[in-house]
Amino acid sequence: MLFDQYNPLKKKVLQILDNEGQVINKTLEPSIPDDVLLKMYQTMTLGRIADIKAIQFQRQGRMLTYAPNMGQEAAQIGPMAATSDNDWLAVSFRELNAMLYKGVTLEQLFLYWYGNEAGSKYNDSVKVLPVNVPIGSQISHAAGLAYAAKIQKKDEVVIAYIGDGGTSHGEFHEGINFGAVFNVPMVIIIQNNHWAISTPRAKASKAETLAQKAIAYGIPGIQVDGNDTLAMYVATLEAIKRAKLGQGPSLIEAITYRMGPHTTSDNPKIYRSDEEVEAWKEKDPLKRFKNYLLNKKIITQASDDALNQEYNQLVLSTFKQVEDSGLVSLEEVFNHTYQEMTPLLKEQYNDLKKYEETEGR
Amino acid sequence: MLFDQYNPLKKKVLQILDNEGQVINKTLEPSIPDDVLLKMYQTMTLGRIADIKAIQFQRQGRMLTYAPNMGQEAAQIGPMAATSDNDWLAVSFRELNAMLYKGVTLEQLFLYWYGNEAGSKYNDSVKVLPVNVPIGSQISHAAGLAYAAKIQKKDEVVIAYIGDGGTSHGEFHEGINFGAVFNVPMVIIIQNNHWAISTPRAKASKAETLAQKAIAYGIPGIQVDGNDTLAMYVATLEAIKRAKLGQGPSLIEAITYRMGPHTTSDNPKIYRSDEEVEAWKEKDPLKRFKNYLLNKKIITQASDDALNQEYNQLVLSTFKQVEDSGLVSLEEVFNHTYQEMTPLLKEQYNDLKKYEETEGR
Amino acid sequence: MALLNILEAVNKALETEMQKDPSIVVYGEDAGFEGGVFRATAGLQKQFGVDRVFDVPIAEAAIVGSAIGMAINGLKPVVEMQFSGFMFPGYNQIVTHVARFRNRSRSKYTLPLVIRMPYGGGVKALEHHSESLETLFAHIPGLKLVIPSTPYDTLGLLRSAMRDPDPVIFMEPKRIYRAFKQEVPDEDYTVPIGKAKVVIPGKDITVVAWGAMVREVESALKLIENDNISVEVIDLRTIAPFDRETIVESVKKTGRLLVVHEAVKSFGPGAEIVATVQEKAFYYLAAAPKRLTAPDITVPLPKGEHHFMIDPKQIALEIRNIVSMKA
Amino acid sequence: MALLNILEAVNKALETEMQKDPSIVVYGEDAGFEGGVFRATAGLQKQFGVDRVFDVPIAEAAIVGSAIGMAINGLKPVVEMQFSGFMFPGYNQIVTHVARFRNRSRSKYTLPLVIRMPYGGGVKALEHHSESLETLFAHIPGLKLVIPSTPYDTLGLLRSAMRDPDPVIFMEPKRIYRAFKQEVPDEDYTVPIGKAKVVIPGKDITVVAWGAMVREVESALKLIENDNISVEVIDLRTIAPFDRETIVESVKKTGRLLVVHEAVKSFGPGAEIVATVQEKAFYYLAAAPKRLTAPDITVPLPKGEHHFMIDPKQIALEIRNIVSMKA
Ligand SMILES: Cc1ncc(C[n+]2csc(CCOP(=O)(O)OP(=O)(O)O)c2C)c(N)n1
Ligand SMILES: Cc1ncc(C[n+]2csc(CCOP(=O)(O)OP(=O)(O)O)c2C)c(N)n1
Ligand SMILES: [Mg+2]
Ligand SMILES: [Mg+2]
Repeated sequence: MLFDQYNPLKKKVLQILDNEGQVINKTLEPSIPDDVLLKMYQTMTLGRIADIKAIQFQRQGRMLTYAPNMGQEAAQIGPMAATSDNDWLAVSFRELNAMLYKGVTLEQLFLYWYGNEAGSKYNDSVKVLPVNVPIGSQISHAAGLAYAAKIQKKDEVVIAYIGDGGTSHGEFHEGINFGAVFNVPMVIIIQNNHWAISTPRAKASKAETLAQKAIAYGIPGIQVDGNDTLAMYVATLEAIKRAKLGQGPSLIEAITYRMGPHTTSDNPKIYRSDEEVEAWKEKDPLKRFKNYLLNKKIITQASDDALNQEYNQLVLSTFKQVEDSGLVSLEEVFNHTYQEMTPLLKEQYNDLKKYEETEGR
Repeated sequence: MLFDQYNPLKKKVLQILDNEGQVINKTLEPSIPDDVLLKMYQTMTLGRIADIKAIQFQRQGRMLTYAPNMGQEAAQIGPMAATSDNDWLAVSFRELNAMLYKGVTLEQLFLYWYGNEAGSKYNDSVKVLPVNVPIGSQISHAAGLAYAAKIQKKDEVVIAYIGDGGTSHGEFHEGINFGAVFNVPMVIIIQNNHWAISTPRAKASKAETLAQKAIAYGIPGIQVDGNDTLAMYVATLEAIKRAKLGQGPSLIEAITYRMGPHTTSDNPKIYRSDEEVEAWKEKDPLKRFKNYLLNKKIITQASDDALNQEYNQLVLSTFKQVEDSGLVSLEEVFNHTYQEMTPLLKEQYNDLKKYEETEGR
Repeated sequence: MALLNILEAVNKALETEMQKDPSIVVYGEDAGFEGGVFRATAGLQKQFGVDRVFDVPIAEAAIVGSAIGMAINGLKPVVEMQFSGFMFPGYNQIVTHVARFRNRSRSKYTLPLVIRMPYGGGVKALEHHSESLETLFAHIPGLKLVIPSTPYDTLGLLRSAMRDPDPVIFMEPKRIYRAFKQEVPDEDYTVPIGKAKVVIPGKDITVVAWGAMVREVESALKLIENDNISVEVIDLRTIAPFDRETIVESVKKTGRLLVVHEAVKSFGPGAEIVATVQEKAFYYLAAAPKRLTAPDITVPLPKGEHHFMIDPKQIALEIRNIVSMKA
Repeated sequence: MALLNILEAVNKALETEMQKDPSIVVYGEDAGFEGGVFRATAGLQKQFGVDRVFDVPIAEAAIVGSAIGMAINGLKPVVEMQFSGFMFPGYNQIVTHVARFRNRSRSKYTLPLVIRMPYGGGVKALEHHSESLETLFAHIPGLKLVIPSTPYDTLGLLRSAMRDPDPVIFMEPKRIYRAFKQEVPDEDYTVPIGKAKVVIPGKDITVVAWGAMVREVESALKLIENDNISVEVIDLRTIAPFDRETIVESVKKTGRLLVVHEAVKSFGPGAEIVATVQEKAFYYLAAAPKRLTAPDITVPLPKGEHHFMIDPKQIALEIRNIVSMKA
């Protein structure tokens, strides 16, 4: 059991791939089917390109705020590959890669960050909760999803994400404790990317690891190299197994790094050094996973070049489409407060409609 | 260091006195001056009598709601005896004994439970926060008091109490984490009395001990026999020492039991067995401490009888006084919303005054 | 027919709906084994099992947050806040999520859930056990807020709340939980959300109240029996979205309005009713619409609470005052 | 004299008060090292050290709760909620403690503290970054609520807030943080809490606004320059306790009232102002007092936000409408 072997009090960090993508822990190397490995890599690649472009679009004044994922792809794709279609995903707000993997479309994601609620209306079969801005509050949603799965005997596990900063929040505590008390099928993944906007990890907690917070809830915890896709995969797989066996939640701390700014409104140069950022470039999760797949001959440099070109185009055309979608209609803005508009809302809607028709807006 | 020796993961519980008040851990027996031992015992005795009488008064329809302390005296008096006059106390709502020890008068306590805010206007020198009803919210008050002490270089430590049920609350998490991050001089004492109204300790957390929650905050924790006044004393003393050395907060789990109902509105027979209650009678903290003092010849059975008689009278006369205090005036009810009444409040006050004068109330 | 008080009506609504709808789950602090500190959920765990009726850790944010997850994943949670004064830790979830999931996801995720809570003063309780917090829910788009004043309405409205496709806050006037009994039909019935009830028709003045205040108004009428004032009493029943039509029509008829509520005055629920009425019926007003409310202070502890509570004599005086004003 | 925008005025108020009063501490999420996401606290940590200006864990309840403890133990905390939409987790502490410690302890423990937060829409932000939550503070006895609309008032009011013996919620209209600059005196001055300001005197209609809406009203006046309507514009500045006298006197003079606010309408701040005016000036009213507010929906994301925001043309239309009504 990995969670025993890597009990957070032992101060060990689970790692399988080194910085060059060589397997350094052969016994733990998972046997993932080639097509899954490929999907993982493709999603990471798409995520990376989308991320870089989104920042560019924003700099060009075409995109609104955006919260970059760069550097955190492994912490998202490894776990998602360990899930099945039945499983739920409750995100925070920096999980573009995970959402893509679970079936949210790039168009929807761009539409959301472009400032349109329609971007959170995922396709019917997609079991992902919308981007969750109030820090920590998604954890109890996950616990509730998982409770419902449990008592309805659905074969579902819920994966919930949170940041290092988010672990300080009361909502984190209550949600995870609730899930633990009811032994629900849930896996909580902390993306410890070392920063909460400008606030360093040290200000989130005096605890040496965030994984050891598991002990407070009587559940297993583990620290994982969050830039190692395979390590994240195996840790999550074991947590999911535990959940399916009725053993309750597990906590995974993914040690990773936010390579970009907090959001496009943030200037990280104010609070962190270039050296720190440079050092983390060595551990780039995409490079590591790419090398692994090159070594396994699942991809080639040529296939990768083609993929990159294809995705570059895809990202550009998708964003163009989103940009062309324009403004949200008055009706859409009023239509989803309740199933039916109340008489008062109807009145307000009609008044505004009349005003906008005659006076424009 | 006790906190190392009794690290909660070792599953040991600190105990010095056995159920009969015999010292079973000679090396840890503290040397408390006789007058302090006596004050401790007297306060416990007064607390016990006040408690029993308060319930009687309530049954007679003379007292409002009251939250009994019986069985938890050691968990309150041990720690308070370890504090100095400088130190602060932030209570929950079941700490009558601790409050008495720190200088809140019995009259004030009765007045509070009798339904009069004046009962929370403690004497100037008393450094105790008022009864705090919203579960868990006192912990961050304590952290703030301690932060202020720290940066103003005051020689103060803050003791905060919470119940087992309260540890589930987000407010507990945030307050303790805040204190830990800033390394403030604070000691958090969980009175694990096994019940939160009708909800058993098991529903508060899946963790085997509540003391191990300390690990989540990177601070030391310890499980203590909460019905053992000496054990509670030495654990708190060490925590206070750590705090004064700038080593930050500590967490103490006092294993104890609520012998009475949750409050006078509660009927515990609905949710717990008589056997459970009976078993805990064996561990009565007052009996244990009394025997210890008898053995040490600090009290005699005769002196104790006299004390009991005196306190019986005191409690009766104090309550009588409180009862005679009657209703709160309109002015008092309006006078403390702001330092000065706003014009609107003045208007509302005058209107009501006129109404009450002409129509009575 | 069964003779029930409000508390029993709550219990019966839960019981009968749970029998019909297996997706309903009921939980809250002490709401499971012992059936709640007021016993509103008594007997349900025995009947429906611990999976559907259960105690939870003391954690209001998690109570509300988990209900959101459950509602999304096929259940219909009816959760209890032990007292409305303790809902604040869950208020973040209520405002930022309960009220918004439908809109945020453009109706992909909807939240059929109910949050019950006893509220109001006059029960000689500790601090935080007596507040009237209607405004804090009524002001939030996406929430509905229902407050019954009789056993019949409690049963019918709580059923409607449970059948509503959107989240409903259900505040229960605990002061009259056991104050009186009423015959209620055995067969299934509902009372619609969003409809006020004209309790007593009249033509000189409209008095709007809800919860425990409805009875206080009724008591006040006895004090002015011989005054020859015809009072129309309206029980609002749904605070949000409230039944503007019934109230505005009534005031158009009477020309006078008094709103009576337990909440403090400033920025309270009465202000909205008064503002709406003068927007919609300004030219019909014979006197300034008035509010009789608690003063703008924290609810006093019991020994001072009488200064805070509204009594029938005050209501009677206020009615006389307003009616005496020349048109 | 210095030429400052509102953000700079906030910063200057903090700086000058901290220089005078060593008990002031300033903290919040990212408020220390980088000086806040809006840079309202920029430079303060450098000047006053990490003990007095610091970053904290993401935990709004602890931010507010610790401020309570500090205020009781000799400090004067000025804390920042990063956005008003994220104050909800701290709302429990605000309502159950900040507003109540004085009363609860019969003035043994008082809380001289300030809770600052940027609020309001129109900045094309993510969800929860645009709400206007005045009501949620104004309705709570024991709190004061201040909202400035100019750099001069910001500096003067924030100083008053820091010198107030009681807790003050200080909401900052972030939309106009950098919208314009104003000369402010170098010497110490304050603007009193509880006093509204007649920005433009007039005699046909009273328009009450605050925060970013004051400028929108001013823009509206330009659109009706040639309409020969004399508008009295009042900047409320303190929402609670608000300056009833100035408003009521104004409406007694003009006979007409329009309240403009960014908050949603129902049970919103405008209702109280309307209700108060008609209670106090009913016989002076020439037309029904009106509210121009956001509709009762969740603030839309940026691509739909224009439907939600109030624009000067709407205000102009509404003024014309009200004035055109026969007395
Ligand atoms: C309750 C709440 N408070 C404050 C914020 C503002 N905020 C947005 S992101 C963020 C930092 C989050 O840090 P972390 O949890 O480490 O996640 P990361 O941004 O690193 O992914 C803050 C404070 C918020 N969204 N919600
Ligand atoms: C935030 C909040 N939620 C609910 C309550 C109601 N309540 C009062 S005491 C209590 C149980 C507390 O249990 P525990 O923390 O174990 O303390 P004990 O009563 O055993 O001393 C509850 C739920 C409250 N006071 N505050
Ligand atoms: Mg982070
Ligand atoms: Mg307990």
